[in-house]
Amino acid sequence: MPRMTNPAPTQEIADRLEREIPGSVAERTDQHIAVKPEALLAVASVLKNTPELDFDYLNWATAVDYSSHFMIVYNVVSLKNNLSLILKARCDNRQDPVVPSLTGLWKGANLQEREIFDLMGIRFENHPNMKRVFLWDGFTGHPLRKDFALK
Amino acid sequence: MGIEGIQKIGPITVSDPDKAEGAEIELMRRTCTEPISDPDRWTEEDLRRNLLVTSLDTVINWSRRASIFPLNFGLACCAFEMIATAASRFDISRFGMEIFRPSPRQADLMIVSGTLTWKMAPALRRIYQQMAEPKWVIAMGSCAISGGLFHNSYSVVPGVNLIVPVDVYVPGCPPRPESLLSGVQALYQKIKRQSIAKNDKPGPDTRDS
Amino acid sequence: MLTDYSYVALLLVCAVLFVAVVIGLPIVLRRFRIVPHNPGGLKATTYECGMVTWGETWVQFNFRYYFYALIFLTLDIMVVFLYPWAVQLKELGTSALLSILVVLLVVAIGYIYAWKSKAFEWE
Amino acid sequence: MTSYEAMYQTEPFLLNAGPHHPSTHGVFRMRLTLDGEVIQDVEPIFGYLHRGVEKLAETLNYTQAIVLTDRMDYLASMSNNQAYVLSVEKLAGIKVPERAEYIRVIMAELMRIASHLMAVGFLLNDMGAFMTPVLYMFREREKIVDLFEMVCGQRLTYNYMRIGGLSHDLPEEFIPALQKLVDTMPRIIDEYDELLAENEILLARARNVGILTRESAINNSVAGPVLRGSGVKWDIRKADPYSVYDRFTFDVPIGSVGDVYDRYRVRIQEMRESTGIIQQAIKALPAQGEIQAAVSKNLRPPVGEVYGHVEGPKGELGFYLVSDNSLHPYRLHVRAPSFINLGALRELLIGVKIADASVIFGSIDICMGEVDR
Repeated sequence: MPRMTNPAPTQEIADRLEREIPGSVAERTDQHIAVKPEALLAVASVLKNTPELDFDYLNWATAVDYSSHFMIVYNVVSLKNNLSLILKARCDNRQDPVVPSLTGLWKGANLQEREIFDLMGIRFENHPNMKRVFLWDGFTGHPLRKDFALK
Repeated sequence: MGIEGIQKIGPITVSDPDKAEGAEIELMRRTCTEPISDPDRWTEEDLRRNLLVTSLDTVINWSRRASIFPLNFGLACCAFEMIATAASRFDISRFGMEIFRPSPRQADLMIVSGTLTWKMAPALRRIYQQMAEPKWVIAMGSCAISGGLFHNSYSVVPGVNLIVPVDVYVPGCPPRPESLLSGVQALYQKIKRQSIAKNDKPGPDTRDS
Repeated sequence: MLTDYSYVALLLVCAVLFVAVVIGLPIVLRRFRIVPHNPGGLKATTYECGMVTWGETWVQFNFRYYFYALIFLTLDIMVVFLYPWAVQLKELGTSALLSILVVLLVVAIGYIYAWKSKAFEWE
Repeated sequence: MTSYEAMYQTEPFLLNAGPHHPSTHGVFRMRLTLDGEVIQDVEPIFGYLHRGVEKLAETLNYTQAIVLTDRMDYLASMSNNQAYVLSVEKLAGIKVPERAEYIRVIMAELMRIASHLMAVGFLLNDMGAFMTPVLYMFREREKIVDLFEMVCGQRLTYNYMRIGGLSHDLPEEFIPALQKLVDTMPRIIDEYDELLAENEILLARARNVGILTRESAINNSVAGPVLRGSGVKWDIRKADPYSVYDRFTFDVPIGSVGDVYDRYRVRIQEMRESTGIIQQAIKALPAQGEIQAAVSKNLRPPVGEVYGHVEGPKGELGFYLVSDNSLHPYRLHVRAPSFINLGALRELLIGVKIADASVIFGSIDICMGEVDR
């Protein structure tokens, strides 16, 4: 069978994360791992830097508005051992949602986090250039939120 | 940063370029809500034109329509149909439009091909006004005509004629190169009927901010 | 002898005529309002890809661009001297050859100096 | 620093390689801070074609959203269709009939050739070979576009694939025409390659220009020919074989240095590989068979989320779909390779001359409909 980007063994990774950063894993299914926002940076650096995990490629990052809370979704991939893991962080505060930025670990997150800020309104702290990426400066509101009416 | 470089946008003069651009876009979004009437007043009533004027008209109109330089104002998917029309199979240079000029100074016809967003609207109007008369506009594709598929999106201008006066509308998404060529033919008929006696400007300058 | 100059006169007339037509025609057409003419407004603003120009444009460039232009100038002026010399080479004989070599030597010294002071490196 | 340079201090000069610029392949704007000819700083500015596709998708049902995906990367509409339709099938657990899978592979590979033709053509256009290579590449692309028009009636936005299969079956004259095209294509690609590969102007303009090292390519999460040009062997068709790609044998070309020339060479080589895949697909195409699984028009996928991805011509094109068992997708996010590849642009352009900037930008090969969505 040719190598498949099989979803990473989340159980194994979740236990390892729990060992290294206690209390970081919020929820685990065999598709994704959800972590607490404040532990996101630590978890991400563990995923990236531990040699045998080696998630060195951030595939994409996006956010979903579940109208009671926001969910930031990252997909990190390990090119070497062809594993792909979906990492989630839940953010309950709707007035001023803030999540630590991962541009320190993966430069690819820069533009995608700016897009999330622009369309969803979630601010990323210590992001080098936290500005809107698509819409113009005077645009009020964030279009992809559920409460943003189209017309 | 030099001051004279800053364009005075209505009452607001802002140093930060992005804020200035944002202010201009918001200003346009509030003011440009009524479509500008298509500049074809000369086609309705027949004109009292003596022999000299008509012969001069035919010469001038023939020379204008025989060598129109289009401005490659490609925005989205229609841009590639426009380039395919300019390529060797559907050769637009059979109709005198040999080269697509990048700068508005050397262009007579602006083919707006693709979706016009509000962020691009000030640039479109500025480029239109920087073109020398006589100038014409073809709105190519349903996005340019009425916002098309993205009509009720928050960032799309529902129709280019809110910003610039449009002479010919070419429907389609994207319109086939043949329909763009038929649009060019329609423009020729329009230019043929222009007259210096009326002496109106084909493209009245739009609202200056 | 005089007829030789008639060609020059003819050329002069054609040139003046051409310039008069090329410059005069738009003015005449504009005066009879055959050609539309309305400058000003946004049309006079500089074209920068549809954006508003920003910041100073009279900035001080790096010196190497001027140096490059100066070197070109020296060699360009040389051509002005070389052409008449080259055309009359046979009649002038070797004395002219020596004098041109002296001139070329002087310019070559300046050229080598510029070369050594890294005028041609763009980095 | 020689003496005279230290003496004369220079001031930066702000220039907009703005939305309406011949070499920005659409409405992309770069605000350049220049010191003479050398670029000191680049600020890419997006959004001039932002049409809010992800917001509009939430108002359409699953079948209608296919139309939106056509207009995102309008140079590779078939790959967009396939990526979206693939992820919806994965979410709803729909099995696509065998013949439809093979036809999808043929269409996707034809689209890859057409998109790479455009990429190489406009790259050479930026390099100074004005319009000649582009017109040749357009001649080839017209042949491919004729095949698409034969199948689905449209030249650019095909709307050909449906959830669970295809909208139309192949007409009889499609396979002979495709066979003729695929037989002549390798010779044409070799002809272009001979014409260009040893051309010293192209070598001078492309060799060791805009080098993206392997580590910074991975760190910037670029994908597609840009990533493979930097020497990373990562192709979704091999890494995560979707559809029937595991039945074809093909090679994944990679570059060594990661400069403009390697990206150009990877694209030319990929065109040859794609013709090989189409040859194999024509042989293995089941003659008869269903082309559309039984899927209701107003599909309600189960609650849940899915990420389906495809190796598009520009890179990994993925759709992250969240569904709440209603007619409309709750959230649709597109992993747009052109947008993410532009993250590495600033790093590539600082310290480079303007003339090389448009060449490097052309070698990344973006499509604005996908960048701004």
